[in-house]
Amino acid sequence: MYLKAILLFPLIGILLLSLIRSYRISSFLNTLFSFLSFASSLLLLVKRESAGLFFVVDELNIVFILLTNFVGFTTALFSQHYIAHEIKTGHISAVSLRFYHGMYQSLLFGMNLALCSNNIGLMWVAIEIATLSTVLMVGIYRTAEALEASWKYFILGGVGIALALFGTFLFYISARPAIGEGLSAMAWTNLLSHASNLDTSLLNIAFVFILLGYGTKAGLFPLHAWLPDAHAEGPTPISAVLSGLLLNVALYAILRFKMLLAANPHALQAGPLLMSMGLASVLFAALMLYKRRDIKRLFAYSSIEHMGIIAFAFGIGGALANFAGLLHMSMHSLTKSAIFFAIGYISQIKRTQKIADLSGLTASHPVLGWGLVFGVLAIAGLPPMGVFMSEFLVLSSAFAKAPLLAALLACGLIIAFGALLLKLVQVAFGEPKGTSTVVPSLYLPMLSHFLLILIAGIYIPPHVVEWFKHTSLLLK
Amino acid sequence: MNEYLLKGLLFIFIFYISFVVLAKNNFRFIYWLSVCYSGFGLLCSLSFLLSGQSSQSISFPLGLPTTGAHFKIDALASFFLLIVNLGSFVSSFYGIGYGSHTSEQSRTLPFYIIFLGSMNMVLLAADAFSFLFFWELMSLSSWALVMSSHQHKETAEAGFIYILMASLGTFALLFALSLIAAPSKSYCFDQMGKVSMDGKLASLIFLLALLGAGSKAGLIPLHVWLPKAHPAAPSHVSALMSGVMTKVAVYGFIRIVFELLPSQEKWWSILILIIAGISTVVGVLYALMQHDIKRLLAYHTIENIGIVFIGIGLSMAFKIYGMTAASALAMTAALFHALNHSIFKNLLFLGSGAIQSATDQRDMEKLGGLILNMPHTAFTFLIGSVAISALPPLNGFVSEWLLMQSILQSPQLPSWGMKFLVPSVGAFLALSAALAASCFIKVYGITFLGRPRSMQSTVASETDRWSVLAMYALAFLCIIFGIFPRLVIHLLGPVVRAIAATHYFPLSAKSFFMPLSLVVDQNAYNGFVLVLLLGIFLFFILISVKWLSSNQFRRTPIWDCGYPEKSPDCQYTANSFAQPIRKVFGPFLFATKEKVVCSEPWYPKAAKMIVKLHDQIWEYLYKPVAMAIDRISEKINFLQFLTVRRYLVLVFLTLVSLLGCLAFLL
Amino acid sequence: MIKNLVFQCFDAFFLLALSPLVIGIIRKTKARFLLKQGPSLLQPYYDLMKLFRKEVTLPDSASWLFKATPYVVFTFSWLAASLVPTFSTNLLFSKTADLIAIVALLGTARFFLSLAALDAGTSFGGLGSSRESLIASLAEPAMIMIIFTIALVAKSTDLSAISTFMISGQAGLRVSLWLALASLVLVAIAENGRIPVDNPATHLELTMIHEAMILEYSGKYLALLEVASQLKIVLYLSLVAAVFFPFGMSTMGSGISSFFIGLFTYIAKIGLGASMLGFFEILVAKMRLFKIPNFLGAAFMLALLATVLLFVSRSL
Amino acid sequence: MNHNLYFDITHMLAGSMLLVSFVLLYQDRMFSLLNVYTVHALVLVAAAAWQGFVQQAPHLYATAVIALVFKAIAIPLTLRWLIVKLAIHREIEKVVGSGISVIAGFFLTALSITVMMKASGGTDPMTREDLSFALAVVLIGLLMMAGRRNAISQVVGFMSMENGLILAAVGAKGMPLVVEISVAFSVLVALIVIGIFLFRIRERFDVVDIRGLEKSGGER
Repeated sequence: MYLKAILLFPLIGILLLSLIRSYRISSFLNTLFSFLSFASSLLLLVKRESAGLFFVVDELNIVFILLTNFVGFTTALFSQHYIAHEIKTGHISAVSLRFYHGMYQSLLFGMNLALCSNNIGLMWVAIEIATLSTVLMVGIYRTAEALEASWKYFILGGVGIALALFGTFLFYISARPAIGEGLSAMAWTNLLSHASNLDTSLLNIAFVFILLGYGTKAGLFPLHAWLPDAHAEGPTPISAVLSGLLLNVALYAILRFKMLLAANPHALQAGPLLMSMGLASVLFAALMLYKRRDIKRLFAYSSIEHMGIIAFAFGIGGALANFAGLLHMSMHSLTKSAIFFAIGYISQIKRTQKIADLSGLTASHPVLGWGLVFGVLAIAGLPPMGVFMSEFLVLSSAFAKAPLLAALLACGLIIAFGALLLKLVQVAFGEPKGTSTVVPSLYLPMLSHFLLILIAGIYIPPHVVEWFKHTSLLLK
Repeated sequence: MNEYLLKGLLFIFIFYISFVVLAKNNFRFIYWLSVCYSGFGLLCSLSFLLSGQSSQSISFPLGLPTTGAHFKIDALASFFLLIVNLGSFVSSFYGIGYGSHTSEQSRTLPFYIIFLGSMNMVLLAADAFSFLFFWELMSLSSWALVMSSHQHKETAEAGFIYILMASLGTFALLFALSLIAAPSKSYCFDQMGKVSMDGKLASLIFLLALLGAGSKAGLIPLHVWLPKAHPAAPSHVSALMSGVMTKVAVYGFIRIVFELLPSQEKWWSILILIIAGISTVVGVLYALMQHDIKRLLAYHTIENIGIVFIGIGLSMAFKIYGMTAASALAMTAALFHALNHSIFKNLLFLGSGAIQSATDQRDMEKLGGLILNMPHTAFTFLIGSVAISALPPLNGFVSEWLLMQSILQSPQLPSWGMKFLVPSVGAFLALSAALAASCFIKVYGITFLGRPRSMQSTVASETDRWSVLAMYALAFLCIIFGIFPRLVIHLLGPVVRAIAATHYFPLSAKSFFMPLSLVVDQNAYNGFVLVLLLGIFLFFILISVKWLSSNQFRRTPIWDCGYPEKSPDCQYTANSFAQPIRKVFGPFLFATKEKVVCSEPWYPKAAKMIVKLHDQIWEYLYKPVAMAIDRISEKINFLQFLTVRRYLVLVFLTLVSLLGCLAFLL
Repeated sequence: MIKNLVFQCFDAFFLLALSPLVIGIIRKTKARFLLKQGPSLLQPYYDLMKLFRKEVTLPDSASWLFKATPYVVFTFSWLAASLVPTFSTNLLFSKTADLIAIVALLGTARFFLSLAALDAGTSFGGLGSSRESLIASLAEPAMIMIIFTIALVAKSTDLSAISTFMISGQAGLRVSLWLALASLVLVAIAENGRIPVDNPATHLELTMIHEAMILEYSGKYLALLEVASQLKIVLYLSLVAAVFFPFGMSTMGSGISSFFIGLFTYIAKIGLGASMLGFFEILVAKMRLFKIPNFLGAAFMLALLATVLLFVSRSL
Repeated sequence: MNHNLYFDITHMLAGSMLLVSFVLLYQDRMFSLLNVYTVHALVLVAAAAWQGFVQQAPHLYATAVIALVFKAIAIPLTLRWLIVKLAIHREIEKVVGSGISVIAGFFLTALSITVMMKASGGTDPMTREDLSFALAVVLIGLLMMAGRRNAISQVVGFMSMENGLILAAVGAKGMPLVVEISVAFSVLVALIVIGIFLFRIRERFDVVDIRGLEKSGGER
């Protein structure tokens, strides 16, 4: 029933919020609903149903569900104040505000559905819902750039939709002879149990399509094009959710299918594919970082880089690397969304997103400035923050398994670090520049994320570890 | 009992780190706290070294899951703990006074605490994760300290290069450690490296360790960040970075190569010796060309680290060829020099800090005559200069003497390459010592002696008493360790036995003071008697001169061969002092370009001399990489500006190529 | 023990007394070969006496370092000189410092002298000390290689041990020893600032090195510095004697007679060495400053060659 | 009726669909493009209905109906209306000429057939043929999106891709209805969203042309 709850609350949210006009109530309700679904996801942790034909909750997706709802909640909290200021400055009209909140809930709904669905078709639908709602939110400012960004996102996303759907069909077709017709041939649990006698070569083709389809959502290298602009032009809460959650969900889908391939002895090894794509993404994003002039786009590229790292980690395979991948995933979504919280306020205070116009923030706005420094150092994988641990695990397992690729990855990381640092020094240090407005801001979400990653960097509770290990074994 | 000490060290560390929040602007409190902290660390390390117990280790369920955080104190760790805490003790003490001269305390204090703590923890860490964790934390906090004066452009650049090189080194170490850990499925140092590995893998690990530790220690050609970053920090921090943090790097190298690797290959020691020899000479030559005191000192760090690594390389060579005694001797020399360098480099940096806070000048060409205004700083700085120039009877000479003696052991080496390499390294060592001496003649002569070259140095006044006290303490140590080297040798005993399996200088209860002389084969050096004799001779001279000479004297204007010049600008400058050496070594090392611009005779103006030095290592090793990255990122940047259709083409091509792979490869 | 103490003290004071004479000898030889009368052998003593009597004039910009330096330089040079075995190998304090340490003691003396030269804040002082430090840094490696060669032959860097070994004749006539000797002579000339590296007799701006450093000194300070430089010459002469021509030195447990033999042979050696130095000095001309690196490079090469040849002959 | 006939008809339908997408590739006028697209959709409808008949699966009829309503009628009409309303000029600007794109289409067909032939040994030949044609249609649709400049023609390309997908879906025995609905749903949403977009874009730009959209080109 908690499962139902995490799907139900957002649904109600969609209906309710798209009706309410008043900003105060709606934004409060938005936060409330996200909190409720977060709470029920916590309860889900305690007591979960057995897998049905449509829904399943296991060690793997519970991690994601928790993470998604937590970040969804904190982002809603952040967006309260953020959106308040946007309305004051007239960036968002009242109509599109209703739209905004409704879409926010539908995004959460879509992601929750995608995460807990036990049916590849259903998962596909859910991810589409999530994508389309973000497409609409990206365009919400109605500036030429915003429209362009969301147009780009929509077209590429649509192609992704099509490819993923084709892949899904192929999976079903390959499963049908073994399992039989109907829904049962689309349920994860059945697919996994019969994985060994699925049609191998069909599986391979199917995985290619899935990889490209959902990889578009995850923003892996040749398919990344929509990601930077969507991050840069949409409202910052959406950038936070995109980087923090939607990319994860897409990767989660890929993981699920990878599990099937791994379970089938004759199918092609998904590992090398993922590794090479991940490596390409890391190197590409690292090099792209240098020429960025818009701070949100900068961090969008850094998200591409980290998706690459995670894909690489899962590509390596093995308990340790998968553990590392999961850890990195959660650390990245916490850190990156926190960074976007900071940037949101900064760009409102300074009325610009141009890196060149930002300077000396640690002097002028200590909390935001040092918060940004902390976040960037964390995302760059420096101790004592959590990303350091996950990168340590990724690299050390990679060094042991594929030294050359790992060395390349390390080079990519250093190059990216250099770029981020250059921009960080420019933004955070030096003499303060430009005028600044007073903005109603709530630091709680940012600080809570930072606290979490700090703790995670130093101490991970043993049962969390157990659970992660269990998952990583499940991933193979 | 040491177990409690270790626990105490860890818990006090945590307790101490937790003071970051209090570190607002109350710098005296923080620095006193640091004094207590490092004092305690000093006690721990001393008690461990003297009681000569076996190692103690504890572990917490922190850090890497399922491995946990392991901490261990053994002889090696505790000796370096001694170096670290000695340095931080004095620097914190100095900070109590120096803090009042610096602005924006809140940008230094929290990181200062973390910096000290993390250096200690690196030494105590006993598993790969916590080692790298604190290693990187150390780099990070020192980066933040460098960035504390963030308004300056060059600070930003220095910090940038520094942290990049640091993370490069960390990645290298991570690579090395995970390669060691891979066969023995454990990140804990006790289990690591017990399984034997083949030569190629071991060599790869060695190279990575050299890259990682060398980039932090500042071995050439990995030194580029050091002379930029060290001077940028506040002086007591520069002292720590230069005098102490580099030693932590040395520790890491010894720990990995001598302990975690089961066996050493022959060519490693050759590589180390070559790199170290080059570092010594090139480092000191760079220093000679510098006129910024702190940067010059930083370059000297490169030289001294080179000397330490010469010792390590020799020790490794002897160890490989089974000459354990000689190996022990070389290692003793290396570690002794590491300690010495930490002492006198701290002293000199603190002195430069005093100068900077008195004149806010770092450029020697603007100083001069400070010996009259700042007598205490001048005196202690003199001691430091003599010590770092490896001149008797101070401590610098003792370690270089030991090193020379271990070089003299090399003819017993069977390999011909070594037979010829080691003596030439000895020649390099001698050259660097002599050049260091001339460099410090320059520093001291231009900065403290002569006539003031600027207003600030005319009106400069002695710095606060805390700083003076700190400097005197270090100067005292320089003298004591020069006269009673046995004190250090005694402390080094267990360490050297741990690394080189034996100990060159026999340890016994009475060897603490007697015999005072160091005896290698039949060559002896006895600092104590030397000083005694010097005293007696000096006494005799003073008496007899007083007796047979006229004691009347008067002050006169300088004679200067008949044509004295009133203006202080006509004194010898640092630049002109270094000119002969620049002329000899410059062309092939710095590609120096000297140009004298004279004015036309009918319109007399001051003639100008322009000297251009090129840091060739930077230009040929680092610049190309930077350029390449820049160019590539420029080249691929168009991928941001494509039309949707072109992105679709990208997707389309990816899909088709993947399908093609499926069709034709599988 | 007592005897060694007596020897040591006698040695120290004997050298102190002898050193001006050596300069006298050198000057006399030069004058004679130039067919001049020349000053008397004792002239240096008179000069020193005079200097000690004269009143001291201090540059008004000079600090305490300026006053302390002559004593420091003198003490270090004297100690170094008296640690070199002259007529007897068994000196009490020979275990205090080996060859490396002795060279380093001279280094300390040089260090302080160069500082003092910069103290007055004149252009000449700086010139002198910068050139001096150039020469010193180039001479150091050569010196170390020489020490290395000797140590390889005699299996020690302790001078008494070396000369004992050399007396015993086990060394034989090695070519590398001769190379080392040649190199040592070159280094000694450079270190002592004799022609062709430096000309002690001139005060010409272009050529001054050592003289430029002590330009501001006068009276007793100047006297102390002069004696110090004379002691340095004696040191190198007796170093050559003790290592390469150790014959006649009184060794362990030999009687009073051998003491006198050793003494007279030593005086003879020093006198011969001094006059040869004088003779050499009239043959060559002062060389340009930037030829000096080649000069010392030659010294270094010789020493290196000596080591290499030693290895080769060892392996045979 | 014997099994061969089923097979032949299925094959024929799928093949003709592929043929129609080639024709789509060949068009260079808006309205004719829309007409051809309508034919494309109709062939799809026929294929779906035939499959429903063959598999005795009533839900496939539903699919056919949905396809008929939305793809064959609604979408072309809307697009015509859009073209008229927005006064989009009737030429289709191509990147690569028709000939080359048709040749490329042949290569894609060959590729998809090879892939599918070496795959799916287990499944019956019928679905295999169907799948290979469907894959070819999908790829050609993608090619069309990549090879055309006008928004409208790209949308058409997208639609033909969806048709290919549905062809694959109906070919697969016993594929639950949920999928078709979702496809229809997604297409519907896609259309709506595009409509919104075109309107918004209309507000700001004169032509519905991606170049017009992208003059700012991302980074600022």
